[in-house]
Amino acid sequence: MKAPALEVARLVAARDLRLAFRKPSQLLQPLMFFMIVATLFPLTLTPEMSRLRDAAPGVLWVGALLSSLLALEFLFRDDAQDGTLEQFALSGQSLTWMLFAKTCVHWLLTGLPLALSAPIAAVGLGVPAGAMWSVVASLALGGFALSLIGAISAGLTLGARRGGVLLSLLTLPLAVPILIYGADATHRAIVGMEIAPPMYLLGAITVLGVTLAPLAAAAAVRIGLE
Amino acid sequence: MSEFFSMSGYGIYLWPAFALGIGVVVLNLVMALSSLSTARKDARRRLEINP
Amino acid sequence: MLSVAGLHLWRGERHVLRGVSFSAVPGECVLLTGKNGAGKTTLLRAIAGLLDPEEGQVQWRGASARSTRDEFHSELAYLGHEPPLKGDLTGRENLRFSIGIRRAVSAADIDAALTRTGAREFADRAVRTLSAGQRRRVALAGVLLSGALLWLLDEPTTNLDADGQQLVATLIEEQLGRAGIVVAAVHHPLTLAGGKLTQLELGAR
Amino acid sequence: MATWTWFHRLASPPHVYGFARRWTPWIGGAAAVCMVVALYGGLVLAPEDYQQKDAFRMVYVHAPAAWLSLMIYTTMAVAAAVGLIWRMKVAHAAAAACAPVGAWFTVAALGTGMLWGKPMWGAYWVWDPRLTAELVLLFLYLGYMGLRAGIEDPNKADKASAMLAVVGVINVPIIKYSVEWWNSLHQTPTVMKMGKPSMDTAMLWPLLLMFVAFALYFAAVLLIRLRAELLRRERNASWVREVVT
Repeated sequence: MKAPALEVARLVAARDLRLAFRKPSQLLQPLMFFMIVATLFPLTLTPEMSRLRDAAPGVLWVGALLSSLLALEFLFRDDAQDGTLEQFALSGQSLTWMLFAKTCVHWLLTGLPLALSAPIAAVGLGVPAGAMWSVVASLALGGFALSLIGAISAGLTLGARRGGVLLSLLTLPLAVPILIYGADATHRAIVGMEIAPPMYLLGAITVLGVTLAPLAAAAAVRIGLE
Repeated sequence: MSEFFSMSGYGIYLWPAFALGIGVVVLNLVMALSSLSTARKDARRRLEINP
Repeated sequence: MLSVAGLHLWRGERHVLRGVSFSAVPGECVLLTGKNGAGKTTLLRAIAGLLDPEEGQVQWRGASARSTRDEFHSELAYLGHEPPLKGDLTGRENLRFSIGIRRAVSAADIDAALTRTGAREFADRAVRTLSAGQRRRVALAGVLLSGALLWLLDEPTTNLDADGQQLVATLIEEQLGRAGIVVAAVHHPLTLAGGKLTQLELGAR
Repeated sequence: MATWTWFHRLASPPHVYGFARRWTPWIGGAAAVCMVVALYGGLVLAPEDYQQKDAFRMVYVHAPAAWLSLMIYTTMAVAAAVGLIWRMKVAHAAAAACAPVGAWFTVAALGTGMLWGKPMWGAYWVWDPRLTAELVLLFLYLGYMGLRAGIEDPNKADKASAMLAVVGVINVPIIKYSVEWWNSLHQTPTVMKMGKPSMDTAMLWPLLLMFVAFALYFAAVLLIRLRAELLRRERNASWVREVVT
């Protein structure tokens, strides 16, 4: 009688995708934020390409992190406010599984587009054309890990009044390893070195995130809904 | 005695470091005791409100 | 079937639930009454498992509701103050999702339930364009569709016009007829034709 | 049977309160004695380090503070996990008691690390992997206390911050490893390994004694703060009356 897990995941994904495309502006905002942040650096640091190239990994990754934090705040908050998140918790289905589906869709709507549009900003930072695909790959993988860890803090800050800043304060320390490996992968891509080592480590963190983060996010949401 | 305080020239770093360390030790003791006394005061007030 | 034993719960400083105990058998409706802040909503949320009581236990089919949570939830329909609907989706889309994650449901079932609660004509408009009463009717269709044995309703008649309130009464009667159980928080007592009706006054000092 | 009653008694606030009140003075006293003796041993008795001369004596305050900052975070996470799994209010109270002390000792570790770094490396702040990891640990503490302050309902605050502490403690080793890895990438030539200078016994026993002193000190402060947290969480229970009036 109970709906099978894959069906549940499909429904959750279909719902969130439909909701997102009914209000596309919310999708574009994180991307615009990322572009603006990336253009601030040539204005403030230096227009001189070679120095910008050194700063490029940091700019791309900190920009990506901050814009994904912006999007994360509304991962659960909207559903919590209109009572639908409660129905998730009361559906008799695994809340962990549903929140994992929700987090993946969130990445599809924010992390992935960001990674795919990063080359636009990267060109402005002197990143050679050959390195573009590696930059996109590192940002996409890192973005997924960020969404997973961010989902935990999004759940934890459900109970707090103003989640925004608190969400970043909780997520940033946990995101340090992702930033370190991600930025190094981007740096190696730029200087044409082999990007495998940091990407493997980033992959390891993502796998750890996939297994543990949804469990923690579900527990955090149940606490937040009290 | 002053030779002891100079700490072969590193005194200007060493003594502030120890001052900071002992300072944090003392500060946390004081904060803990004050948190206990406010908690006792609140508990006493709560007891009066609804015995 | 449903038994609540010695439930104690604090909300911040206030001792809201002071050892609440009651039980309900199939075909029984328990009406929770009491002034605002007496703990009606808190009790419903504690029964549903959204709130963990500090003392006492909720039992469903003889087992603790907490330990058999998923089975318990698959037999439970909880309708809180706010109808749980996404504003940007239509009533039909909302139901297809909220019931779909519980069990397979066909468009015809959804249509029938919407008709039953008089929500069919506005079922294809975005929920945010509906009035509070209309939203309540869509949510009631959801409760009907869930096929749950236990209904936990928090002031189900709010924002409903006269025949809306009558609709709620008949839906509850039908649920009791199906050997279901209903626990409803109400402001003014509901008159029910059939079924066993008990009342639980909360917050009496 | 004995172990179960011990665990059961650990869970009852009045019993823990009584234990804390009785033992705090003794543990505090022992900590003070150890600290004084260790200070004397470290500052006066221990010979100079051939390389760093007397500057190495800063190890006697920096190392215990850094060690304590991490030990407190782990203790907090264990208490949080016990609180979540067995739903024990005492455990949540202990976790709440740990946080501010841990944060302050992280600050102390950073401060003393910088003061030691100036003579050794020529600058107050150098992105040494240990100092960097300590800084991230401080942000973990601040995040924990920020979350606890952001949620009004004490019960929900306990559970949410406990969850964060558990997630945090899983990340601490990962953060440490990634910072070490990052440091090995950008091996800045100026960074001289601020490793513990090879210590003969005269240098070593004061350090070990200082570790013991700091641990005892933390136990005493924890018990004091625990009593405060228990009173805050206790719902006008009978035992509070005779303890407070």
